[in-house]
Amino acid sequence: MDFNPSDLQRMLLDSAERFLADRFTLEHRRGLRATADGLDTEAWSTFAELGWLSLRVPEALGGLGGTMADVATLATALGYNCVASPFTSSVVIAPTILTGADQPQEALLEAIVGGTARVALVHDEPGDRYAYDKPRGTTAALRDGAIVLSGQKLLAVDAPSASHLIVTATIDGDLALVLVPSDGAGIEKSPYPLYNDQRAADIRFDDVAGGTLLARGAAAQALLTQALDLGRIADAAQMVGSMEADLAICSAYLKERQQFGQPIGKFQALQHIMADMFVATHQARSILYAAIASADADAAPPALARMVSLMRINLAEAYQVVARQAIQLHGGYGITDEYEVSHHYRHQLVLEKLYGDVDHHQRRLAAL
Amino acid sequence: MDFNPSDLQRMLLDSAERFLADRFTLEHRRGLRATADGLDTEAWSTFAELGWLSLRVPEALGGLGGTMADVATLATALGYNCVASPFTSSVVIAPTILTGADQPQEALLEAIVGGTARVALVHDEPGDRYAYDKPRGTTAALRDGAIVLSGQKLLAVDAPSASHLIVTATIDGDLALVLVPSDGAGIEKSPYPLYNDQRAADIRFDDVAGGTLLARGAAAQALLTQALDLGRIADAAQMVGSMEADLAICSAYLKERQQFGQPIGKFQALQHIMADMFVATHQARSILYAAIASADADAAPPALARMVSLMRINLAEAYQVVARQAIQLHGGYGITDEYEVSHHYRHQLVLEKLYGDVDHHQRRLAAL
Amino acid sequence: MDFIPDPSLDAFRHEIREAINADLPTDLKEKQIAYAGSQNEPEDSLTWMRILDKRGWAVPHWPVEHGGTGWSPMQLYIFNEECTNAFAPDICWGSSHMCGPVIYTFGSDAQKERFLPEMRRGDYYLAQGFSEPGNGSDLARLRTSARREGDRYIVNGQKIWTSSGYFAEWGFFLVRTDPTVKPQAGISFLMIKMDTPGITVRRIPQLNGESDLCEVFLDNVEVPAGNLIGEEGKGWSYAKFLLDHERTTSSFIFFNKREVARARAIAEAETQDGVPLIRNPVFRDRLTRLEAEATALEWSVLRELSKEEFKYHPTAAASTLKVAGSRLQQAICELEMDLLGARSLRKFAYDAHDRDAAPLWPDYSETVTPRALVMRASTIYGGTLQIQKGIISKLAFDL
Amino acid sequence: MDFIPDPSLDAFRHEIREAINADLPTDLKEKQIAYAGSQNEPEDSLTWMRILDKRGWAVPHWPVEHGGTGWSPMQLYIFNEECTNAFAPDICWGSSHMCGPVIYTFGSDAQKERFLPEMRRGDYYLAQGFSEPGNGSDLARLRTSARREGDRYIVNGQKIWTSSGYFAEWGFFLVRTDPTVKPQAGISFLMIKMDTPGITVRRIPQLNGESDLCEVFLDNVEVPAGNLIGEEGKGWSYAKFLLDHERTTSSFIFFNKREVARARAIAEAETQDGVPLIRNPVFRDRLTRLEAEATALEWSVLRELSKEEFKYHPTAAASTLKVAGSRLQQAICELEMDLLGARSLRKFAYDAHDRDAAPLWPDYSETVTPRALVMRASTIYGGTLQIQKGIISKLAFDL
Repeated sequence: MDFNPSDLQRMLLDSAERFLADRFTLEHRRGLRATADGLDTEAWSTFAELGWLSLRVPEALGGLGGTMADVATLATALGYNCVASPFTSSVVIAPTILTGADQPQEALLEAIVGGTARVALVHDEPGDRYAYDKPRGTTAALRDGAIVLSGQKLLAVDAPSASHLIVTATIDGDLALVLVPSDGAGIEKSPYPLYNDQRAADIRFDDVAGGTLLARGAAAQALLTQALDLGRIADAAQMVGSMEADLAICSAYLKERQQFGQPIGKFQALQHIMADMFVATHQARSILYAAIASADADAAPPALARMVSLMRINLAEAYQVVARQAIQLHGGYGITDEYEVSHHYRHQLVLEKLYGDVDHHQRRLAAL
Repeated sequence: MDFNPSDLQRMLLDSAERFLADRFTLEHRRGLRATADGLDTEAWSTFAELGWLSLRVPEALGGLGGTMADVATLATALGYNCVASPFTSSVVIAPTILTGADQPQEALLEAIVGGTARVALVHDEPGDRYAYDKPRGTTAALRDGAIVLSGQKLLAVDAPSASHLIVTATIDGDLALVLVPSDGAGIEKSPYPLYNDQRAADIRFDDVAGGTLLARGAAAQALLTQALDLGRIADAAQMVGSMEADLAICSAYLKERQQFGQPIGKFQALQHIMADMFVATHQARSILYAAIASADADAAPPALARMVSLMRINLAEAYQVVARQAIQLHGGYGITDEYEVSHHYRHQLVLEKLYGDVDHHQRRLAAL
Repeated sequence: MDFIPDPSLDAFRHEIREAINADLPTDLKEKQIAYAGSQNEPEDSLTWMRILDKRGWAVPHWPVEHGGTGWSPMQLYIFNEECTNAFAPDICWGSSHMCGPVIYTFGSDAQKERFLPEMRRGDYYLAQGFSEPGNGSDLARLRTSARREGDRYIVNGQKIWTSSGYFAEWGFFLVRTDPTVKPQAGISFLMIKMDTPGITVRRIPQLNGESDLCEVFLDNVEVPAGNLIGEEGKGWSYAKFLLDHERTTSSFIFFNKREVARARAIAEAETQDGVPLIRNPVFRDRLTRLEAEATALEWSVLRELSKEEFKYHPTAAASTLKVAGSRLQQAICELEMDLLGARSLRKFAYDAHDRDAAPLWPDYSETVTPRALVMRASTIYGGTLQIQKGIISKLAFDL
Repeated sequence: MDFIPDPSLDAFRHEIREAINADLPTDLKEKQIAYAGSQNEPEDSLTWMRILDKRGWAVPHWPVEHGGTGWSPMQLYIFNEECTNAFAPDICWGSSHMCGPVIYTFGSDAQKERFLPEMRRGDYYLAQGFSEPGNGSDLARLRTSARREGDRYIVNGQKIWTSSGYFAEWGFFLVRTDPTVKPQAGISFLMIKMDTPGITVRRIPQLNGESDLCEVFLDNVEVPAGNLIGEEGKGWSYAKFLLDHERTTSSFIFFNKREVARARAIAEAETQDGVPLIRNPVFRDRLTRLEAEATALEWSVLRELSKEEFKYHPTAAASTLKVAGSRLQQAICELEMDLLGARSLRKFAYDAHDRDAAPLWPDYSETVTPRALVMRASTIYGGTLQIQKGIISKLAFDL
């Protein structure tokens, strides 16, 4: 075992730390709220140039064929800089599905790698609560040999800036994964921001034609589960990075901020809060490694599922200690929009609740 | 509303504080471990002389007819002095049942008041987990007009020093409450101490004759529930008293104990632990009052049940903060048998788990 | 001990409830429901004070001679609970609970006459100017200066966390009038009109979209010397008087009870595979623990109101209410977010009138998270959790 | 990063497991199962060391020239895990992990020759004499004095928390040899035979019935000067060397993994209305959280063993393992007690051979609570939780 970065990882980390810290300042991120789809288009092109978008595309299809350890290295840097982006959707979830589809979607993968396409997963429906193995109300019907999609979707993360959508639907009682361009006729998106300024949309499909059936039945379910589990790891890595940023920000603040005639970091009660945050963050990174190890060893799906769910349960507790106390340590400034800690808090809050909360992962573990 | 002690309560408190602190020293309590049944017989006679044993016996039957507020006043003092005794059994649970029986048991109540009789409730059976409304495996059969008891009981608290037992049993499919002398033929007791040195016993009944049917069916169930709820309040009051003792013991210790050149009470981290203990204890006393109010207002059984269960849930959390941290604040001394805090910890641990744990009370609340 | 409440209070409660039902305008109520206690628009506070004033109830806790009702602590408790349960707006706390009491206790007759009726009637909003950047919990380091020049003070400095500062007509400020004496002794309590030249107000964007808290910059602001309340140099003791004045408010008991009931309603409305989450034992248990804690808190408040003989310093009890109440506020919000799961993540426009209709989303999804986010502040303002624990360990245990 | 374990370790693990299975006497194993990790009788430790020594495995982590195996950190990890999982007794920690390393690092050749083989072979038990009444976490206040008189030291003082002090043949003591220099500089490391006249040992009764910890009273105890290890006045740095020597032990990772599995087994065995408690979502969720925490802890240990580049001071990581490991130990025990409910309350005789047969009671009801009670100490010994947090905030953040 080797816990130190490989050459590729060191390269990823170096480029990420330089580029992200320079570009994604607090002001820049707040500025992105005014954009239509929340995307920093220019930065996304840089992501492409730096090779980040090709990480999970197999070498045979023109990608880097990187490991989840590679992905996590980068995702940690994104989290550290509190960058809310379609990274997990387009770099992890979509490539997993598009590569594993009955017909691998080479052209689209190439476009993702080039930064010209972004793909969002469109799964949730009204009444759902993390329903990843329940039949879909959205239907995919075959009409004249073509797929026609109809139904109401909710909370499709990263859909507003996506060029393509992977839609879960029911086809003849089976689960189907259907790929459609996001601007097709009959698609009505209602976009909105999440609390970390990532974007999502409710989407209505009215007889939407032109879809591609990527997989169906058990294969589709397996592919969806795998993509989600890898996505959960990428999000967890972002959470860990964000928690580590909280440690750096808070320890600096405690030294700088004076109260009662001394830096507040001299107060033992606050020192012990920092220690609790450190322990939680350290343990969080450790269990992230456990999940990465499971993914990169191509563990059997139930073993991967178990490790991912354990990780998410642990992280959900850890971020509460870290992100909440980070605000507390900042006093009134912590709840303003003008200090980093409230941004990290909201970012972690979102990452914790996407693709399954603690209750979901507990239920999943019980059913394994 | 008046939260201050009445004259009777002030009298109870004064006599209790004087007598208990003098007699129930740590050494005395440790000495009682060597006795056969754990009972301080002499002290129990004093309890009788001070009128404590008559608190819940109605005035018409020769008792004081006191309120649960009166009981709690005394129970708090018992807890403060870490006195593990058959108080709750003989002063609260048994009088409730004996008074409410189809035929009130006046002679036995008189003997309880006089300190010559003690009565234990014998309910649990193998396989039970707080099964207070499930059919009993122990049977009560009518043979020649007399009740005959048979069955195996477990964990009958206070039974070793009891003169009489109130046994729950099934009679023709109904719940029965049967009173038997504890030394009757066919009764085999296996006594043992609990961790607070209170005694309990597993008891086997083999065709035990001579029992008195106190109540059966719905009336028996209602009486059992009421007796348990009042007993839970008495035990909760003991817990609160014990927690308050922890506050006093620990705050004194923090001033006395030196480390790194100053009293350890100067360390902010320990001050904040004491503050957490204070908040938990204060809130615990408050919710104890809520339950007492419900009991003394003769609230409908479900309303009383709800308040008692909420109280027990709150106390189970509170004692964890208080009793565990009391040990932590004492360092190594905290885990010896020679310092008070480990005794209070064990006492609270026992009181928390008798007559229903958090899981039981959560289930009960959900079913109300 | 006698825990049976005075039965006459039932009739009182009924009277209050009927009156509020009759008086509270529907639009105000609906706005409060939409904000679910996370926001209170200051103009609504004034509107509601004006309405209450017609019954003489705008400042019921004030002395009768200044427009109070003479109600007992339990009657005040019931009144406040009924207002909260009816989703009435808050009243202007700066006038009713802070500046008002200081003026009727320490002000001159002229000041009483000048300010108290206007405050009571809700003529304008009062902003608090106590905190400064960099001295959150440490008033002794207060730096805003007021230099006496003839019949005026010249005020320079900066205040922060001033609620509704952008809206207030008057502010009450702690200022340093004497830099030469020991820090606590040189502070004075000054009324300043917010439109005085030299005052700039900046609204601070908060993490939940709200921006009610403000920074107030004072640049050579000229204030008539007659605006000094009480004695020069006594501002510190007036501020302490304020903190000791109200012992139970910081429990937020009414909001806590209302919110815990809302959490139960959400748990009944939200489903998993068609089963309400209230039947999920894990969520149910969390909720029940909070209901138990709210019950304990309520009885802690009743103990305080009923003047229980208390063997510790009373301020230790007040800080206990603050610690328990603020933690409970946070825990309830956290549960509500967790019940909503991913649907708690959507950021709706903060202002109710800017929100788009979202028919696929329940109303509470618009309000749960803004409230939860801003409630991180409940363990910060009015003395952080850490400050409260310090007070408790000092006053209860002399540590 | 490469998280795939070296596949050759599988064969190593297999070899170890087979050997332990073959060597571990059934009675020792059963006693360990009966105590469930809450107790370890010192004679069993010696027995087990003697058995291991036949394979050369008694002190595998020692340098090869003193009888170590030369195994890699991962091999040592596997060896220790297999011993724990087989319910082997602990070895004598005082010799293997404390006194031994000090002697082979700082001792003279004569001392190495004299002590190391005996320790390795388990010839006797070694007791630790560091703590004193009143200076739990503050070794600088150490008061036990050793006055040099000719070729002897005269030792006076009192030690506490000496594990198995009543049984040990030798003890290694920190004593003050020079009261005139600054506190840390006057401390020396002295070997003392426990049967030397003037030594009295008192066993301290603990809250769970155990009494392995002792007080050691030293009254004019004459110790040959040759028993000084290393240099006079360097005892403090040797003690620090010990604390820094072992970074992962305090995680108790093997016990934590074994115990969390036992908690699951109890949750499967205990029932409510015939349904195993593992299907009660509230208990199940608590258990799963602990399984997750144990997984995190295991990988934290692996990070430490694999020499991860760590941007913080390594002792901050060691303290993190201690904080997380000790909390986990407590949380698992608490869950086990809660699973048992009221049946956790029965006090069985502490010594396994004194226990009455209790056919109505499952075996684990005899062991859960004694372990839970004594585990309150896991956040106390070896530097309290508060001390660990202080270390972390200082070394990780320079606070």
